[in-house]
Amino acid sequence: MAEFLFAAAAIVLVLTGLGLARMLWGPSPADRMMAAQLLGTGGGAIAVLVAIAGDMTAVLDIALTLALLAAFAAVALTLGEPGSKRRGGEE
Amino acid sequence: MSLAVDLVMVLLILTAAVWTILARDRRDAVIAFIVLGLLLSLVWMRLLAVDVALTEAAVGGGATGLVLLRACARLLPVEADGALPGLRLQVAVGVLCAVVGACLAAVILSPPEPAPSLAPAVAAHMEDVGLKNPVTVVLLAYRALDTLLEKVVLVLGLIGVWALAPDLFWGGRPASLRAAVPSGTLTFLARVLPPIGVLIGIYLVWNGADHPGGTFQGGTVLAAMWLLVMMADLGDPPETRALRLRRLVAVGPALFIAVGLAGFGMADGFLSYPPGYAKPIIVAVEVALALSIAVILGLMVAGPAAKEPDQ
Amino acid sequence: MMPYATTPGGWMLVLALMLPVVGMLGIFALGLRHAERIAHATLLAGLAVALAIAVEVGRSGQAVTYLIGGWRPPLGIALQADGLSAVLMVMTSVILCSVGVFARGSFSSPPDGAEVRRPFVFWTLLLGLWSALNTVWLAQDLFSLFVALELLTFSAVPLVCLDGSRDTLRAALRYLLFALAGSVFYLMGTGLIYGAYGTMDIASLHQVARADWATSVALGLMIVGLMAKAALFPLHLWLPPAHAGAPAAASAVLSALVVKAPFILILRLWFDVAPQPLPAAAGAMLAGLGAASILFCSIMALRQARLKLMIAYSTVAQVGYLFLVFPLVMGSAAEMPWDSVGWTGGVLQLVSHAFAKAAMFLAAGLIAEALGHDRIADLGGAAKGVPVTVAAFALAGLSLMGLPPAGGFISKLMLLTAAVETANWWIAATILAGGILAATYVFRVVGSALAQPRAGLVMKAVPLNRELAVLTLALIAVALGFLPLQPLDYLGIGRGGMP
Amino acid sequence: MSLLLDLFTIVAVSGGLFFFLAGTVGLLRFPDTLTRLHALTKADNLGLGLIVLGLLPQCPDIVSALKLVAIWALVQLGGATASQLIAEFARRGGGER
Repeated sequence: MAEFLFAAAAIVLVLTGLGLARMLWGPSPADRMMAAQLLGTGGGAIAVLVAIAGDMTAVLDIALTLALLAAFAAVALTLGEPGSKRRGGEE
Repeated sequence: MSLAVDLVMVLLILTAAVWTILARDRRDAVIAFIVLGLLLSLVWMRLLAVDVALTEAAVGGGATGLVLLRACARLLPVEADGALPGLRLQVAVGVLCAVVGACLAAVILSPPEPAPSLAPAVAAHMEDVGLKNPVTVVLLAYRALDTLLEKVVLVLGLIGVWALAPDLFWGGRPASLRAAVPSGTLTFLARVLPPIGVLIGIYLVWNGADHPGGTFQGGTVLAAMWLLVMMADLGDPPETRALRLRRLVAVGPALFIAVGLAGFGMADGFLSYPPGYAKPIIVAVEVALALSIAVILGLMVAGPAAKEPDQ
Repeated sequence: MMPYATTPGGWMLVLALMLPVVGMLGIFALGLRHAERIAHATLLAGLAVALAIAVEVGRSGQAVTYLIGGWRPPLGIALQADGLSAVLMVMTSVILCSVGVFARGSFSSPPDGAEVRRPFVFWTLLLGLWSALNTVWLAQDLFSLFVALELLTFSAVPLVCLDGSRDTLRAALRYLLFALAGSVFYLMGTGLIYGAYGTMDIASLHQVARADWATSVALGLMIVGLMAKAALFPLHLWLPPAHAGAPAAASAVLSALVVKAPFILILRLWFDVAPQPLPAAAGAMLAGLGAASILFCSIMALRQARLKLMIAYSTVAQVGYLFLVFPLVMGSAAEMPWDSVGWTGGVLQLVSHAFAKAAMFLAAGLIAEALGHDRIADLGGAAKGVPVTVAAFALAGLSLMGLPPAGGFISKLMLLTAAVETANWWIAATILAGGILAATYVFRVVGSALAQPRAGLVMKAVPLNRELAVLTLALIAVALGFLPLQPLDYLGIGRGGMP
Repeated sequence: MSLLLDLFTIVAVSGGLFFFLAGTVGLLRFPDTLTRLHALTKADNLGLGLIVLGLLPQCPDIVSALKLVAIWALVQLGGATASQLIAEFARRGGGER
């Protein structure tokens, strides 16, 4: 079973890694951010698979952290959009 | 199989790293950098360095992206400045990086056999400290001085950030982090996530004594939750003159130093822990440090005061 | 070599590190009403500790050592004050105390006790800087020294842009980039060293260091990084605007002390870590860059119109002298590096330049306060308005030129002697040329200050105690010139254990 | 029994992999930002969800199982919010340079 799960983790890595092509192509930052989002979810999936397959429960905490902060980059992106040039620059 | 996985990882990392440099738009570069952080976290996991992977996941996922994207937003108006480095400088930096990279590669690809390591020595004395996570033992016992001084670096960094405030605004609130366009979704997230995140942050700190995790990871998660609340406009950044805030910043390093000095009377000297009490003392120091780290990181992202203090 | 053990009085080393940190946190957490008082109390206590450590080193004739937490290196971290560190610690605390007296005039809190930006930032970072410097002088572990460099960077950079003007912000940013690049190089080297030897403890490394590719790359990276931090030609570009833009009290500390820390680290890597003997070409290369610093930046100093920029260029030139030490010590006939004339000459150059340069920057600050500007051409009348300050400037200038009776004279004479002894004629020629150039730029200022004031010039009065603080520093720089012209045994204390 | 559970794991994890595949293909092939976003949420919701579901029987202890569920729930929450925010962002044209 462990081999199967490790293999599944490898496949998730390859699949979400392919998504990086969208990061290169764009065309908009929203598209690029989606590639990051997919890789974040994939990273969580890889971590849970490895944790169970390798019986390393500590790795679950990595997945937990990734999952908790999953939306963080997207939130940060939407804060810094061009429509809000004055944001943060009040002085 | 495992070689193939490694190659895929290397390929992905190189892609993200090269794109970080090549991307024309600053914001695209930052997104690639966030991806790079995620990938690095996976690499540390692959290398079984779970503590480092956790740190990378927390810092890369929580703080770095936000800081950099915020910086991008502030830099946009001066984009026309034309302050990009010239071609000659770019080539010079490229050549320098290539030389350094080649030297590093040459050294790393021919490691000494067997690789020298302090790991056995670390393990041999762990019982004296009474914790089960070797990383925490190194950070809070063997090399406690470094850990302590690094926290002082953080405080100095915060002072450095604050120093950028105009005189008139000293002691006032940093610029608000809130979104330009109010978003119900964001508000929802900022109401639901922080309680869970705080729980996870505390868990990581507590868990750090015996399992991977610890102050920095936990503190970063806590900071991220606080920042989320500020971004959703559920709470403004606090006034930088508030003494309660200042004390939260100082409590971690101060307790660490106090415990260290108490070692002169109660144990074998500075930063040595009385036998049998090492674990509770270290956990107490870690809790205080995590609190300080969370507040410092949050304040650093919030930036210098940008409004006059309230009367 | 004897294994480390905590020696009597070792606990004082911990105090030397922690006192400034406690003071800094105190100011941070308590608000400004107490800032100067806390800072001054800390400065005095720190001076006492530094003197006590220096006395203990001299009394016992061996290094004062402390093992943090009782953990023996390489697992733990050792602090150690040998003769050299003790000298550096006393130098640091004396200069900081004088700067503390001086800075009361420019960074005192308003009478109503409200917290103000400039004093808060200045006093906290001054103390932060002090803990950084003491860590550099005392730590025996390459990674602890990295942390010390970070402490140094993050306290020094904000001091540069304390005025908040656009130009100083730019200078601070450039300084930050150079300093961080230097840190990255240093850290990469440290990582390689740990990978190769499994330890970062300097004394352990001294015994096992091999002359192989990995060690050369590691040390090369670290030294290049430190060169950027020490502003050695051609990596000096950040220094003049940064040191000239900072407020006088901060410039004094930056120029006198902060640039010395990376140099001392290079010195330690060179003689305490690197496998001996090192190739002569490597030492000659550092000295060559040092000579370029001396000649190029002395000429640049001559061409400056502003007093503070001139002094800042002079710092790069004077730091260049320090790098002449490497071939002089390596080629000397002395049994141990620290028994050679070159070693003592180098250390004396470091110490006398620290006092002289601190005095000069503070003097420039007072002159600028009195006249309202620091254009060298229009200094006329300064000698009438602030005579003590101008005298202090001239005395400090003696030391930079290397004229008797000043510390700079004895140190440069020793370097010259060593250069002749080791037949490094080009170094001897550089030292002489540097002296002449320094004399030219110092006399240009003094001459201008002695000139008649322009009609209608109104000068602001300057408190005498600030002038006396400057004069004290200049007098110490001169007094160092009365040391005997031979290797100082004190500088070898505690280093004997290192074969 | 354990054979059945293993079979369940294999089926569910394979299902998860399929949705990751679908998500990636959609992200790469769909014509515009909003449809690509739609594909992404499939990977978020179903890809990770099925993998977590499949792993539950393999958990060594109850704490790990709870953590798995928590991870899934957090990704649901985070993924849904993130795609909402990205969608608002794209619709306002903030995405275009």
